[in-house]
Amino acid sequence: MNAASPQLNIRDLDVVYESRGSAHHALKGVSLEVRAGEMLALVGESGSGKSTLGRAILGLLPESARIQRGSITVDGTEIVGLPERALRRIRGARVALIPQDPAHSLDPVRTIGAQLVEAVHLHEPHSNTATTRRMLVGLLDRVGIKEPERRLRQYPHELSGGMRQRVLIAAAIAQRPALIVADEPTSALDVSVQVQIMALLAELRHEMGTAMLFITHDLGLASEQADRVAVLQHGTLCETGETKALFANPRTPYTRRLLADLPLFHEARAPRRAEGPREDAIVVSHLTYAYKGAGGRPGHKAVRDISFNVMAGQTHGIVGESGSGKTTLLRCLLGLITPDSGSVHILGENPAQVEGTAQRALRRAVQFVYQNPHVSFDPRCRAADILAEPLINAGLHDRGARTERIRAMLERVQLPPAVLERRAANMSGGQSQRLAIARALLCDPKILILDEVVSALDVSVQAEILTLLETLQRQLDLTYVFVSHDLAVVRRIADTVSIIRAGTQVEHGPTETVFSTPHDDYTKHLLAAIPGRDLMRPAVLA
Amino acid sequence: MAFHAPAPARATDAASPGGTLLYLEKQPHKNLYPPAGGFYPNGGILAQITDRLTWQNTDTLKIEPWIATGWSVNADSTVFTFTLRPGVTFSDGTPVDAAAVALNYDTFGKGNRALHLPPSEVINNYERSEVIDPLTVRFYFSKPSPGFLQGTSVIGSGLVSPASLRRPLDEWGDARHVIGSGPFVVRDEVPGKSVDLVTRPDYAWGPEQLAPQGPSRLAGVRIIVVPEDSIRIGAFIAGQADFARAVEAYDEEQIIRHGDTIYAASTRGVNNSVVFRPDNPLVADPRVRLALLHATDRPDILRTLYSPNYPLARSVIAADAQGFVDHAADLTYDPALAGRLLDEAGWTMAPDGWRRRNGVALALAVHEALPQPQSRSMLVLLAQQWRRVGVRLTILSGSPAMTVLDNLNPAVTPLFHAEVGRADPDVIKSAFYPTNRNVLLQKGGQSRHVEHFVDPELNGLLDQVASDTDPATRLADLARVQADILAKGYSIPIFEEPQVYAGSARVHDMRFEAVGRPVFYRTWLARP
Amino acid sequence: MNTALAQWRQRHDVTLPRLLGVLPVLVLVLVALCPGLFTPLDPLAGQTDERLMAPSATHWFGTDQFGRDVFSRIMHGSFSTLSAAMLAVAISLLVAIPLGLAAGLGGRRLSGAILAGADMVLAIPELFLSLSIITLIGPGATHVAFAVGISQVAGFTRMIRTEVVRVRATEYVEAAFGIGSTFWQVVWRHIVPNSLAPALSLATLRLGTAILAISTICFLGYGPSPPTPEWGLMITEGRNYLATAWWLTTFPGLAIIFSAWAATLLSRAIRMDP
Amino acid sequence: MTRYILSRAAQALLVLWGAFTLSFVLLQVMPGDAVLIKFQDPELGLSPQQISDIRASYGADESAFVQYAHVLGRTLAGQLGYSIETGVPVSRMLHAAYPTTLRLAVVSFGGAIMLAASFATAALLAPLRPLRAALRLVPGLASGIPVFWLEIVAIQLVSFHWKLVPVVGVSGWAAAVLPGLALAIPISAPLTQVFLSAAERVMAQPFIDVLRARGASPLRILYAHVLPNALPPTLTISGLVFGEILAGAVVTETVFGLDGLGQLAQQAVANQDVAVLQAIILISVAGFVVINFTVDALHPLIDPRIRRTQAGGAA
Ligand SMILES: Nc1ncnc2c1ncn2[C@@H]1O[C@H](COP(=O)(O)OP(=O)(O)OP(=O)(O)O)[C@@H](O)[C@H]1O
Ligand SMILES: Nc1ncnc2c1ncn2[C@@H]1O[C@H](COP(=O)(O)OP(=O)(O)OP(=O)(O)O)[C@@H](O)[C@H]1O
Ligand SMILES: [Mg+2]
Ligand SMILES: [Mg+2]
Repeated sequence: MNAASPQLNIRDLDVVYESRGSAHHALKGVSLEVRAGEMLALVGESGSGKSTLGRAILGLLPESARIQRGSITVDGTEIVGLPERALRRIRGARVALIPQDPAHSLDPVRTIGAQLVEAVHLHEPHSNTATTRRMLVGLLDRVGIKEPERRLRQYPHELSGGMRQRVLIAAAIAQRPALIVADEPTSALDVSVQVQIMALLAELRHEMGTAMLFITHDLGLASEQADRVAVLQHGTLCETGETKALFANPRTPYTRRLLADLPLFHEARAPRRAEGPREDAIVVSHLTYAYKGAGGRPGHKAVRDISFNVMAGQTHGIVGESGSGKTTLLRCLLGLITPDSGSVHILGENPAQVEGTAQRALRRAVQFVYQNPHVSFDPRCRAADILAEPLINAGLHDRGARTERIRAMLERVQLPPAVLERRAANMSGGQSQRLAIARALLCDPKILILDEVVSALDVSVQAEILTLLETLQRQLDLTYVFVSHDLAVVRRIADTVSIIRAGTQVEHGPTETVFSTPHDDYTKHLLAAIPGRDLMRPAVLA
Repeated sequence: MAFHAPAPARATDAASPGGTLLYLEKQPHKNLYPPAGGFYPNGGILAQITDRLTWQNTDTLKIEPWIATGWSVNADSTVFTFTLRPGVTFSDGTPVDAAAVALNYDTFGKGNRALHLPPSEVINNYERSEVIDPLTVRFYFSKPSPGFLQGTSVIGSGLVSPASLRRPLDEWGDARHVIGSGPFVVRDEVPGKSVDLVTRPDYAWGPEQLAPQGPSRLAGVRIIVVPEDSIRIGAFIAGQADFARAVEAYDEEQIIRHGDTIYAASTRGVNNSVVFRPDNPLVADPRVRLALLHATDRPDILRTLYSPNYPLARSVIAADAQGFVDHAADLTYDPALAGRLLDEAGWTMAPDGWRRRNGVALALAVHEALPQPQSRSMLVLLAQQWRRVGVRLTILSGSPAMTVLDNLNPAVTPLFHAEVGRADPDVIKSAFYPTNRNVLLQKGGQSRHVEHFVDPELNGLLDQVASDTDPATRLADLARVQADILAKGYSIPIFEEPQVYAGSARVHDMRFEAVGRPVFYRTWLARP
Repeated sequence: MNTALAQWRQRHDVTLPRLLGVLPVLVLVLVALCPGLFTPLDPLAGQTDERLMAPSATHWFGTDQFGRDVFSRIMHGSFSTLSAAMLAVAISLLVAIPLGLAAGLGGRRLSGAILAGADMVLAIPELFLSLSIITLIGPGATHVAFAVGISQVAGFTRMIRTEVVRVRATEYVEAAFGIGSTFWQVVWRHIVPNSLAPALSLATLRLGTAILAISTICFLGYGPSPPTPEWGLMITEGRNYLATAWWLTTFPGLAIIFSAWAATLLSRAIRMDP
Repeated sequence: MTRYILSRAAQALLVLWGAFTLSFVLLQVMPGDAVLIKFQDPELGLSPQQISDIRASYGADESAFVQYAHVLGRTLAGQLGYSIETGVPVSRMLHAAYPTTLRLAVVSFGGAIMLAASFATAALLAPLRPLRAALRLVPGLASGIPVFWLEIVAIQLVSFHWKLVPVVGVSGWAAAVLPGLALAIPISAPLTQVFLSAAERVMAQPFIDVLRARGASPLRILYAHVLPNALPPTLTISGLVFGEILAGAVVTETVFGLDGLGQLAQQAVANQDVAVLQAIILISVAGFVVINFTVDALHPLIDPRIRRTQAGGAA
C-alpha cells in the first residue's frame, strides 16, 4: 500500500438522474482524491449530491442514474464501467460503507453473528465458520462491544443504536478495506454516542491506514474530525482544503454563508428583562407520568418529578437525548395525556381538566408545531385548505375575510402566495415548517410548543426559521417551549432551559448560567460533546 | 330395433372373458328402491343387479319368462299366478322363492309406511299376494289390472332380498344395501361418484333372449358419474372409458368419426314434450296452448339441435310404443294460425312486439329439465320461435331444489319439459294422472299450489287405459287419450326420445332392455 | 399551448400511466352502455342455418349452436357482468362504510362487537356464503350481485376500520384537534376522506374479484336465465362444444379476464394518489 | 403465554360458534326444506299425506329454535347428523370426501408456492426495469382468470387433446395433479402479489443497500434476506388462501367431477341439504381458525422482533 498514491481518485465525475424524460444533473465535474489514512469530509446542503458521490464510488447508483463522464479509481481499480460481478468482488473487500441509519441497516430477522459471518464469507467463501466467529469476537471487542459472544447470538433490535453502528463498523472493517465511505454515520445518534463513534473511527483509521470519505452536513463535526474538507454545492465542488485553513479562512461565499448560519456562531441569548412584572404562562410542578404497561399495569416512567415555570413572552428550552421524555412532557402540557401526579397550569388552567368549549379555547391558545411538518398536514389538503381550517373553527365563515387573513399571515411567515395551491408534500422542508407555523398563528395563540422544529432542516434553513421565530415572538408577544437535542440551537433561542435525562430534570435555569457554569456532570458531558466547539464564539464559553 | 346394430364380433377378437367395463354415467343414482328405477341412473344399476319375474322382448315387446317360468291370468285380469324358476338365489344366499316374491310385490303394490317406501307407479289396484307353494305365487287385484303382467318386466319391479326390503327408504341410497339376484353384485360405492359391480359367478338364470344363461363374461362394471357432458364425452373419446350414457346429438358425429359406436335405444314412452299447466290463467285457454303448438317449428328444432336418432314426434307417445296413433297432421308449424288463435283469445300484438291482454304480457317460464337431452338449448330455441309470435318464454335455472319446488307451482312454471319411458300403454297414465307424475299439475296431486284445474274426462280415460282387460279396447282408449290431449293442446310433443350411448370399439354384444336401459350381462370386451 | 388543460392535468396529477390505467375500464363501460356501437347483430336472435360457425369476418368470434353471433353476445353481456359487479361493490360499500367507521371511531365495545362479527363471517369462504345467500333468495342477475356484495361486507368493514384507526393515529388528526376542531369536524374533514380514499381504491380492486365471483356463480347455474348473454353462463353453455367449437368458451373467458384485469389497472391508477 | 393461548382459543371457539349459527340461520330461512324437496320429486309419486308424515318423522316441523338447539347439541356431541338427500351419515360423506380435497389442496398449494416463488424471483431480478414492470402486472392478470374456464380449457388440451393425464377413472394423487395445478395458477396470484409488494418494501430498506455494499449478489440478498423478511406479511394471507382453495375446490371438483368436499358443498347447496352444508362450513371455518392460529404461532419463529413483544404482552 503506497501511502503517497491516493486510495480514492475521482476525476471529472458527471452523474445524471433521468426520470420521466427529465434529467437532473446531480454531480458536475467533481474531482477529488483521498489518501491512505486520510479523512476527507464532504459537506454540503441537503440535495447537493453527497450521497450520490458516495454511491458512485461503491458502484451502487440506482438504475435511473447514469455516469456521463469521468472516472473513479479505488485502490488503483477503475470503478466506472466495471461489470457487476467484478464490482461485487471489490465492494466490501476494498471499499466499504458505513451507513447513516444503524436502526435500519441490519437485517432485522437474522442474528448479528449470522450477518457478520455472511459479510466475511462473501469474500472468503471457503473459510470455516468456527474460525470466522472467533475472528468476529475479536473484531467486536475491537469496536468496543462488550460481551461479544452474547451479542453475536442476538438480533439487531436487542442492541442500542450506538452498538448497532459499532456492529456495522465491524462489518465494514472486517476485510480491511482500502477505503471506507461513511455517509452521515452519526446523524441518527445522540451527541454523546456520536462522540464515541467518531473517536472509534479516528482510531481505526490511524491503526489500519484506511482512507475515509466522511459525508456529513454537520460542519461542526467536519471541523473536528477531518484532515481535509470538500464543500459541495448543487453538484459542484466549490471548495477543498485543509480543515483548519478552510474554516479559518473560507474562500467562497457559499462556504462563508454555511459557516455563518451555524447556530454555534451565534451568541447565547441574553436574558431579556421583562418590562414590568410578568406572569408565568406555564407552571409545571412535580410532574410524573408513566406509560401503561401490558394489562394496565404501570409501565415505564417516562417523566419523573419535573418542575419549571415559563414567564409570558419568554422561551423555555428543553434539552435531552432521544427517549429522555421530551415529547411525553409536551403531551402533558397539551393535555393529551393526564399526569399521574404533579400538576400543569397553562394560562392559569389545568389542560387535563378543562372540557368542551373551554378545552378547545385552551387548545387554540396553546399551539403545537411538529418536528416533521409533512406528516402533520392532511395529505389531501392544499395549503389554502390547511390555513382556512383554524379560521373556520374560530367561526370566521366569510371567505373573503379568510383570504385576507391568510394572505397577511403568509407575508408574516415569508411564504409566497403561490404555495396556497400546493399540497404540503410538494413543498420543501423549510416551506412546510413555515406553513405549520402559519397555521398555528392563525389560531391567535399565546403559547407555541415547538418540538424539534428545526432538527430536520439544513443549517441555512434552520437559521432562517430560528430568525423568523424570534421575530414573531417579538411582534406577537408569544411564549415558546422549544424542544431540541441540539444544545447550540437551544443556546441561541432559549431564555431558560431544562436539561432532561431519562425523565428527570438534571439542571434548570437561565440559559446563560446553565451553559457557562453547568453544575451537573451530565450537562457538562453534553456540552463537551457539542461538535465543533472550537467554532463557538469564544466570548460565550467560559 | 331402433338402434344401430353393433358391429358383429370378428373371429379374431374372440370373446375373451374378463375385464372391467368402465361406464360413464351422467347423474349419480339417488335411490335403488326398485320402484324408483324410472330415474335412469337408478335403473342403470338395478338393471344389472336385479332380475324380474318376466322379460319384455325388445324386438317383439312380448312378455317372456325369466324368474317366472310361466303364469296364468284370469279373465278379468284381477288374479295373476306365477310359477317360479327353482334354484335362484339372491346374492346374500336367500332363495328367490314365492315368499320372497310375495314380499316384494306386497311392498311395491302397497308401499310401506313405516319404512317410508312408496308404492310402485306400474302396479295399479293391487290387493294382496298368496303363496301357493314355494315356487308358486298368486296376486289379487281389486280392479282389472291388465298392465300388471308388463309391469312385472320393468326395472321398477326388480326383485330384491327380504333383507333389503326391511330397510327404510333412506338406506336404499347406499347401493351396497340392495341385494338382488342379478348377474352383477354391488361391491363398493362412493356416494355420488362411482359404483363398482362385480360379476356373480354362479349366475345361471338370465332371460331367454339373452342366452346363454351363464354368468357374465365381464369381470365387472365400474360406473363412474361424470355429470359434465364435455368431460364425459371428451374422456370417452380420449379412450378413458368404454361406455358412456347421454351422448348429445352434437357429439355423435365426433364419436362416429373416431371409430366408436353410437347406440340409440328407444324409450318407447311418452315423447319428449313441453306440457302446459292449465291451472295458470295465462295458459288456461286451449286456444293459447294450441297457438303455441303451432308456433313451434319442431323440424327446425330437430335440425338445429338433434340428429336422426331423434325422430320427430307424431303423437303424445312414441311411434314404436303400443297404441300409437299418428297425429302428425295436428302438429304442424303454422305461425299464421298461431297468430290468429292468439288474437281470438284476446292476446293482441303490442307495438313492442310482445302480445298483451289487458296490459298483461304473455310471458311464460319453464325450468330446464336436467335429464332431458339438451333441454336448455331446446327451450332457448323454443323461446326464439315463440318470440316471433310475440310470446315471451323465460328459461329458469337454479338449484335442483328450487327446480323441484318451482315445478310444483303452476303460477311460476306454466310449462314443463317432460318425458316418461316405459313400454306399456300404462305409461301415459304414469305421466298424466294426478296421483302419478301429474305433469299437467291437476288438482289432487301433490302440489299445494294448484287452485282449480282438473280434467275428469282425461282422468277417466286414463283410468280406463289402466284397467281395460281387453287389449283391443285398451288400445282404443289409448288412442282416445292421445287425441284428447292433443285436441286440448295440453302437450307439444317434440321428439321421440332415445337413450343415446357411446361404446368404444372394444365393447361387444351390448344389449338394452325395452326402455333403453343398458344391460351389460352379455357384453364382453375385446383385448385392447 | 393549452394551459388550462395542462393546469387541470397538473392539479389532478393526470399522467400517462394513469390514463392508460383508466382506459380499459372506459372501453368496458362504453361497451356495456352502448354495445350497439360495436356490433349491429342481435345477441338473442340466431340464424339456425348459421350455427356453430368458426370466427370469420362477419362473425368475429363465430356463432353458437343457435347461430347467434358470439361477439355480439359478449358485447351485450358486458352490461350484465359490469353492472352486477358494480352493484355488488356498491352494496358492500354501502353496508361496510358505516360499520367500518363505527368500528374505527366507536368505543371498545362497539368496535369489538363489529370486529367479532366480521371475523365470524370472514371465516366462511366467500363462495360458500354467496352460494348460501343465492339459495336463500333465488337465482337471477341482481340476486347474484346482492349475494356477492353481502359476502364481501366483512372484508370491507375490516379494511375500512383499519384505515380509520390508522388515520386516527396520524399527527395531522392530532394537529386538527390542536387547532380547535371538534370531534365530528375532524371525522368529516380528515378521517372520512383519508380513510375512505384507500378503501375506494381497494373497492375498484374488489370490482375484479366481484366480476370473477359473479361469473363463477353464473357458471354454476345460479345467475340470470338463458338466453341472457352473460359471460359465465356462456361458458357453461359453450363448454360442451369445446372440442368442436372452441370459440364458444374461449372468448367469454377472455372477456372475463380482460375486465378483471381492467379493474386491477383502474385501482392501480387510483392508488397513485398523493 | 398460556393466557395468550387461552384467549386465542376462546376467540377461535367464538368464531366457530358464530359461523355455525350464521350458517344455521341462512339455511333455516331458505324456502321449503330438504325433506320436502326430496319427497316432492314427482318421480317418487308420494301423496301429500305421505309427505307430511315423512316430514313429521324427520322433525322438520319443529320451531326453528328447537331445531337450532337440537342441531347445536348434536354437533357439540360430535355428531353431524344424516344427509337428507342420500340418507347417509354426514360424517361418512365427509370421511369419503375429504381425502380428495386434501390432495387437491396440497397439490394446488404446493404448486402455487412454487409458481409464486419462481415468478417473484423473475419479477424482482429481471435485468431491465420495463421487463420487471411488465412482469409485475402478470399476477394481477392471473388473479383475473376464472378458475372454471382455465380448468375447462386445461382438461380439453391436456387430457383430451394431448392425452397426458386421464380425468376419469383415476383416483388418489393422480386425479389431483391436473386440477391441482390448474387451481394453483389463480391461487398463486395473491401470494405473488403480497410477497412482491412486501419484498419491494424490504428492498427499499437501507440494509439491502448495505448488503449490496458488502458485495452480496442479488440472488443471495433475495433468498437470505428479502425472503425471510417478506414472509410474515405473506403468511398472514394464508387464511385467505385457504378460503380461496376451498372455494376453488367447489368449482374445480365440479368441473373435474371429483368427489371432494367442494362437490359435496355445491350439491348440498343445490339440494338444501342443511346438515351436510353446515358440517362443511364448520370444517372450513375450523380450518381457517386453525390456520390463522398456526400462522400467529409461526410468526415469532420467523420474526424475532415479535418474540419480545409477545413475551412482553403475555408477561
Ligand atoms: N434516485 C434518484 N432519482 C432522481 N433523482 C435523485 C435520485 N437520488 C437523488 N436524486 C437527486 O439528486 C440530488 C442529489 O441527491 P443526494 O441524495 O446525493 O443528496 P445529498 O447531498 O446526499 O442530500 P442529503 O443531505 O439530503 O442526504 C438531489 O437533488 C436529489 O433530488
Ligand atoms: N406510547 C408510548 N407507550 C409506551 N412507552 C412510550 C410511548 N411513547 C413513548 N414511550 C417511551 O417513553 C420514553 C420517552 O419517550 P419520548 O417520546 O417522550 O422521548 P423523546 O425525548 O421525545 O425522544 P425523541 O428525541 O426520540 O423524540 C421512551 O423510553 C419511550 O420509549
Ligand atoms: Mg445523503
Ligand atoms: Mg420526541
